[in-house]
Amino acid sequence: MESLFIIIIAPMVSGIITKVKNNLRMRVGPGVFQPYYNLIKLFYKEEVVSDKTSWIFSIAPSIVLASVVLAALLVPIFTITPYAHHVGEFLLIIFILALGRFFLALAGLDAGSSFGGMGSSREMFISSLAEPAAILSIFAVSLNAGTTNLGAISSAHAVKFSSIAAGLSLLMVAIAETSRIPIDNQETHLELTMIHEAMVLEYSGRSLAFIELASHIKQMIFFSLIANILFPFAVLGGNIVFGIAAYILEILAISAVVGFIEVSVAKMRLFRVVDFLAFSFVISLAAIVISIMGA
Amino acid sequence: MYIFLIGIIIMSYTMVMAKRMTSLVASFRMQSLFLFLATFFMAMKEKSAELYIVAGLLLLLKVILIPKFLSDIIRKLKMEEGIGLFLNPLVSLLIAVFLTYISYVFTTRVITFASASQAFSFSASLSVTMIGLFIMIFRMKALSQVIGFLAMENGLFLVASTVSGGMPFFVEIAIFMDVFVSVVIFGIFIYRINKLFTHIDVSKLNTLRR
Amino acid sequence: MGNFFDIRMSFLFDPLAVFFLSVIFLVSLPSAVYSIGYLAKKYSPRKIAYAWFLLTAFIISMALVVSVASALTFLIAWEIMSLVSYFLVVFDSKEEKSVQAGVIYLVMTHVGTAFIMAGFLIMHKYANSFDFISLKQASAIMPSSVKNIVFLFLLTGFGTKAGIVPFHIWLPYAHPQAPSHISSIMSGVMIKTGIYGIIRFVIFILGVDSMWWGSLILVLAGVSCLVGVIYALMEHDIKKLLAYHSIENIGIILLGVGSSMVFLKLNMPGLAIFSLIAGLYHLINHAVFKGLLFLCAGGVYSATGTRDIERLGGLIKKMPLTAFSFLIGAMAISALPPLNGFVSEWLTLQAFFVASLTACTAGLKIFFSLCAAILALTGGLAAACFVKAFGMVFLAMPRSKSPENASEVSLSMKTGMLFLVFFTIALGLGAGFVFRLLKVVAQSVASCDIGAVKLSLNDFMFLEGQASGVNLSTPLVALILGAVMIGIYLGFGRNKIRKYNTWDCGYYKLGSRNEYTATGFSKPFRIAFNFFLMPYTRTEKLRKSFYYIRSFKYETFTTPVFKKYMYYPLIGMIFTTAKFMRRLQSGSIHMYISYIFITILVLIIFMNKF
Amino acid sequence: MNILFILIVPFILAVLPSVVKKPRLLGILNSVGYLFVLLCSLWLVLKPDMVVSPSRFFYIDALSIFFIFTISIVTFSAALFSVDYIERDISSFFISRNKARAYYTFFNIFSLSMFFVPMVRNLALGWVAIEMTTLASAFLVGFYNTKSSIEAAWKYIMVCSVGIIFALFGTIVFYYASSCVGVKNLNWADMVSASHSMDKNLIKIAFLFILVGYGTKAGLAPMHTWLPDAHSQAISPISALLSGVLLKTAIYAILRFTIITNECVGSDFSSKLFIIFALISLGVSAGFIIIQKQMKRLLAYSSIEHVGVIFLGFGFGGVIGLYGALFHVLNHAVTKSLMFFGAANIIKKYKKDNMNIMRGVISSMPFTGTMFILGMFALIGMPPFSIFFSELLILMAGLGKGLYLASGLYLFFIALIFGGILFHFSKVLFGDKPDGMACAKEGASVKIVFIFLFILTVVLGLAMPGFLNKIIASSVAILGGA
Repeated sequence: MESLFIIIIAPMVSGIITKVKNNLRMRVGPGVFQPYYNLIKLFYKEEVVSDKTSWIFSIAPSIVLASVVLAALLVPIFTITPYAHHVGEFLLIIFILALGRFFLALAGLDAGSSFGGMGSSREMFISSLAEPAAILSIFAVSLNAGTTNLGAISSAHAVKFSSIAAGLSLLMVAIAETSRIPIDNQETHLELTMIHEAMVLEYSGRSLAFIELASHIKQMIFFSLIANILFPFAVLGGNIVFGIAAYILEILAISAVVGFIEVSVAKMRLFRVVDFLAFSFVISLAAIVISIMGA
Repeated sequence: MYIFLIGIIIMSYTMVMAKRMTSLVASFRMQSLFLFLATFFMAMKEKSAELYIVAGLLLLLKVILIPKFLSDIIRKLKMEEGIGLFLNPLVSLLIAVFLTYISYVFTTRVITFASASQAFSFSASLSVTMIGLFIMIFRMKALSQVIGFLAMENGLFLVASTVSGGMPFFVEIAIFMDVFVSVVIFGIFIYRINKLFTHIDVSKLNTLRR
Repeated sequence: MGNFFDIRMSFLFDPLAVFFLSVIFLVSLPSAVYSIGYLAKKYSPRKIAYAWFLLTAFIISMALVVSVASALTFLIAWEIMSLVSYFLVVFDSKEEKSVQAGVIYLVMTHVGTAFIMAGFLIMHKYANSFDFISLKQASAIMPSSVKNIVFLFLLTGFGTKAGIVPFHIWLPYAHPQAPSHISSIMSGVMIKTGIYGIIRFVIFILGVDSMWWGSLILVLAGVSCLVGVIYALMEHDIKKLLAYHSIENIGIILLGVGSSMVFLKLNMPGLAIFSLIAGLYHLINHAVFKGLLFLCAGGVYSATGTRDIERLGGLIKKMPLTAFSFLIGAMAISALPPLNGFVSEWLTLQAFFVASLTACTAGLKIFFSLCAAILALTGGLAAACFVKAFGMVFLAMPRSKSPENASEVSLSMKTGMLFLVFFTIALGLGAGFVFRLLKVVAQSVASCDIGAVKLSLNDFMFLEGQASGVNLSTPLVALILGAVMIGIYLGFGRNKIRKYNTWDCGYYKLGSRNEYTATGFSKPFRIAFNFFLMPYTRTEKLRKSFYYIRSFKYETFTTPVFKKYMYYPLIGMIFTTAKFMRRLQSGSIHMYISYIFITILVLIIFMNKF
Repeated sequence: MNILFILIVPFILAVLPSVVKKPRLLGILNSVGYLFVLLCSLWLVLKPDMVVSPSRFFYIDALSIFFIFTISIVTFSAALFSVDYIERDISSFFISRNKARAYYTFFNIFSLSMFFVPMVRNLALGWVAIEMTTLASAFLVGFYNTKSSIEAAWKYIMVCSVGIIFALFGTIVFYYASSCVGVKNLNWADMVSASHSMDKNLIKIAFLFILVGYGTKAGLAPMHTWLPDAHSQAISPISALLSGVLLKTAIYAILRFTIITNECVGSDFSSKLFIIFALISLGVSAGFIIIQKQMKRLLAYSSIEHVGVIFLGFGFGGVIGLYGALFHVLNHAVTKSLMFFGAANIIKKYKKDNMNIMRGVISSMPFTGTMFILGMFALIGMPPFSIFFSELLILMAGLGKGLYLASGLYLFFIALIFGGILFHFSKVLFGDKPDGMACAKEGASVKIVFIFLFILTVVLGLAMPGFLNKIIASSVAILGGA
């Protein structure tokens, strides 16, 4: 139910981010529902597939989509225990996303174009560097909560300073993972600067729609993780209406922040990314230290 | 008694000093002669028939046969000229004297002998042995090495006969035979070396390395 | 008198031994089947018979190593195992490379064995017997200083066999040179005997004596993980790449084992058992999927005749089944759910987390979270590496002539691969069951019963204070994934598709030269880790005249740190000493005699010193 | 009685060449004779208690029986190996038929004198016997009469004679010491019984001389210098004899004196000296093995190493150490002969002794190559071969005594030598054989020798026969480890 909710509103969040960016740039920009239109348009478009490709290329989108859906099932939204808490917990989320990424990268190599290879190489590079930060940042919070169970974490009431730090590093990870400025630029049309876009360059039509949707959902997952980690208000008192409201507010706030970051900083060179992610890793480590100190 | 011992030591000094093969052999003969005399003296003192025979063998082998054999070799191989020194005679003499001193000090310090004469003859023999070894080390020619070897053996005989009053008889005989055979074999090898290398300068035999 | 050691065969079939035996046979069986087809393609009948003899000897010796009950027989079996594996490494004895690899391998492992020997004999001093049980009893009376020394010796010895950094250098030489089915056994099983040694002799017999043992092992393991995977990323010889990954995975296994040692010292049996289980689980997993990967690599090698992934490509169309098996193996080794590699890495991470939730000191907490971070990084890099490997070998277009006329491998080879594919999946999906089995093993090793602690794959908790456990059920994961995918297909299917060229920016002839290369793929990593790899480039101009350069050659290398700063200086030192000593035998007889002279003088002068 | 057989047979064989003219027949007779000798010594080993020292001339106990057994094994295999070897030498015109007969004569004199050493009751006569071995083998070292062989022979005979002179000096001092307490004959047993009351300093000096003297013969560094030359230049079956047993006879002599010395001044003195010399030998041999180019020289240096190991065992002492050392004597004799025979075949095949250019032995001569590689692994101490166990025992003794530094150095040098030998020989064994070289076929006798020795190494390693165990054990008891 909640996961379905995520899946449905996921594109809108991207729309909101775009809206925020445009407004900050004193533009009108497309409406928040634009991503939906794009998805529908792509969904009915004819698909062009390279003749060099193999079955890896064709099954990749569905695997990606499936993985993010499963991940979405694992995230607590505004009730304590996520639906699939019998299946696994937050480590599984990380690994599941890795699964999708693995196949997407393979698909990027499959067509045999240099852009695809470049894209998948860089994608794997960034994500592999991002993984420790992601894990540690969530772990810092679970140290506060005294458990690694996400539901239990997000039901922890007190907001500690360490969890804010953790949330910050997780936000940086999210920026890296969802290919936003300053790591990557979703709106670029120059292949050489692309990372994620370059990897999926060969996709078109319905497969592309799946992949787009998947990335929306992925972003949503990260945001809601941040939300529930930073300010576990969503489950305060267990009042469902209040919870939903709080959750939505948080999501809006986060997307606003992300949009603001996107317009305010320039894209980095690829090898500065190392420093960026190292920084987020250090922050998450600091978060752990702080939480051990008990703040 | 002492006179013989001193004579032996002096002779080994002359061996060290010797510049020519012939003089080396001659001084070796002289040393063996003194050795024979010493043994003979002991024999008379101890009145043991065995020592007499030993002395006789000494006379036969070391004074007569072996030197003759050596000088035959010298004549056959035409090498009366120098014996090839690594050190000049004076330095070697100094070293030899030093060796004598060392062996004397060592003997008197470490070991307690029944009589002073024993101690003296022990040190004398030790020094003779050492000097013989010294000759083997610091003389180039094969023949001089053989003579050094024989000098060492003289030292041994000195110990055997004077200090410990003679080894068991058949042992002595066996050792004599052994020495003789070994000298003969040395001779054979010297001939072979001379044939193959056209010299007997063993310091040039250094192809086998590592 | 006389029989100081009885070479009677006495066996000890406790759960640990049985576990390792099962691992051995689990990997050896398919490799043997595989070898039928593999050998027939390359070698003469006599050589094949020889290979079978060696293979059986190898398997038997390994089985002996893990099942004997006396340190002496263990030592003998251990050396025989090394010997046989040496003969297998130099199996292609015509090649200079494999001979050299054999020498490096055997010398390294012999040095290791020397350490093991010393350790055993020091233990034997206290036990007066080589029997495991009496050694175990004797370890009670050993002073802890001696224990420390023995531990260091054993760690060095077994670590050399297991290939932990910095004793790993033989591994990338030896494993690729052996025939592929042997590489799979060596890398899958043989290096695990090192782990067996550590578990058997350090944990089981010696007993964890002080804190720093486990911590040392953890540090080494972390280093091995990173070093192994980074070198693997730089490597373009497929079998060497896999060999480096063995180093990495040994590191992961030891992360589990080392942390369990720490917990044993901290007297937390539940956690100790749990992380030991994690280690053992990864051990068997690595055996299976690394064996599988080596078999596939061998298939590719025998089909194309090259191991350089820069010259391969597009094989997924030529040999689909090999590609599929390799894909499964790659997914497993890069810890992707729901396969087995994922389960064990997940367990290890959980162990670290729970450890630092419950560990006593702040230092340990941070230490363990660092270990977790290292493990996470390793997993990510491994995934990248295998994207590279699979993509370059199997996807897109052939990069040279050799893969173009490749064909699918023979039936027996297929059988061998599929067997391991099955177990790769089964060990992933049947995690709960395997976990329960390994619990028995771990309990018998650590000789502590944790009936009190609730410990199963689903919902385990270690301390009462903990709010609620965490779960993992791989079957459900697989189920949901499959369901969603099928749902997507049924729901939407695919609308009409047009086959066309790859997007080429309007460039008219897009060929294999335009493909992204392995070097290019790994360049970001090379630059990111340049502090460790120290890459350097060499450019070479082939010029006709001073003004006209015909061709321009540009090569990039990485510095082998351990060889350059650790092994070469050592070897150089030995050789210089030897060359110096050579002067002793100068060939001058006078000098020889003077040696005797000097010796006797010295002895006489210092007589009373002796 | 059969002791006399052991002595008589070589004597007969020594005079035989003057009667029999056919070298091959001579060789066969030779091997048959030594088979008989081997059986006699086996009988000795089986029934050590039935041995009565027949005259005032002989003295036989377990220790001597053990050494006789070792000698007889190696002499037998060397004799059997010589048959084919000499044949081939003649057919390839290295030597004339008369030279071959001379070879058999000297061979027998040599082995006769070696058999004498462990039998004689009188220590000085033992010295004579050892000197005789030197003189007899000198001809066999310089057998081919080339420049290098003559040079080697000269160095051999000179260095050894100097050493042996010191040994005689030591013997005389021993005699003096014993005569001071009234034992006027040089019989070992009497000296042992009288040794308590001897003058300690004298005994110490005497032992130093003995150690240096016989140590020269045994190849202890730094007196080892003659060894590589002699072993590498000698005719190959003789190289096996030299490193297999000649060194061992010198060791035997040292042991006899060591017993007296230990009785007198306690065992610390000798064991310290042994350990020091052993470690020096190990280090030196390791260094030279690493940079070695010639196969036979390498084997010679490895003999130095193994002598070092043996002395290390005696130095470590204790039951385990002594047992290990004696066991190692036998193992090294067997294995090293195997290796020398293998090297002989290889060098004959390749007509050169430079390991940098020899390649592909396994493919060019499969049987010898296989035997050689197995022998190599036996030599560098790999189980299941016997040397592994003796080295393990010695290490055990060292660690048991708590001599950690010595044991550590021992392990280190062993590992170095392991690496060196493996590196050199694997280069020679593997790789492509020189093109145009046919696969070699070894004669039946050669094969018998190889298989005999190889089986010995394995059997000694895995299932040591009880009677041998018993004889070694009682020798250990004689050496005072009890």
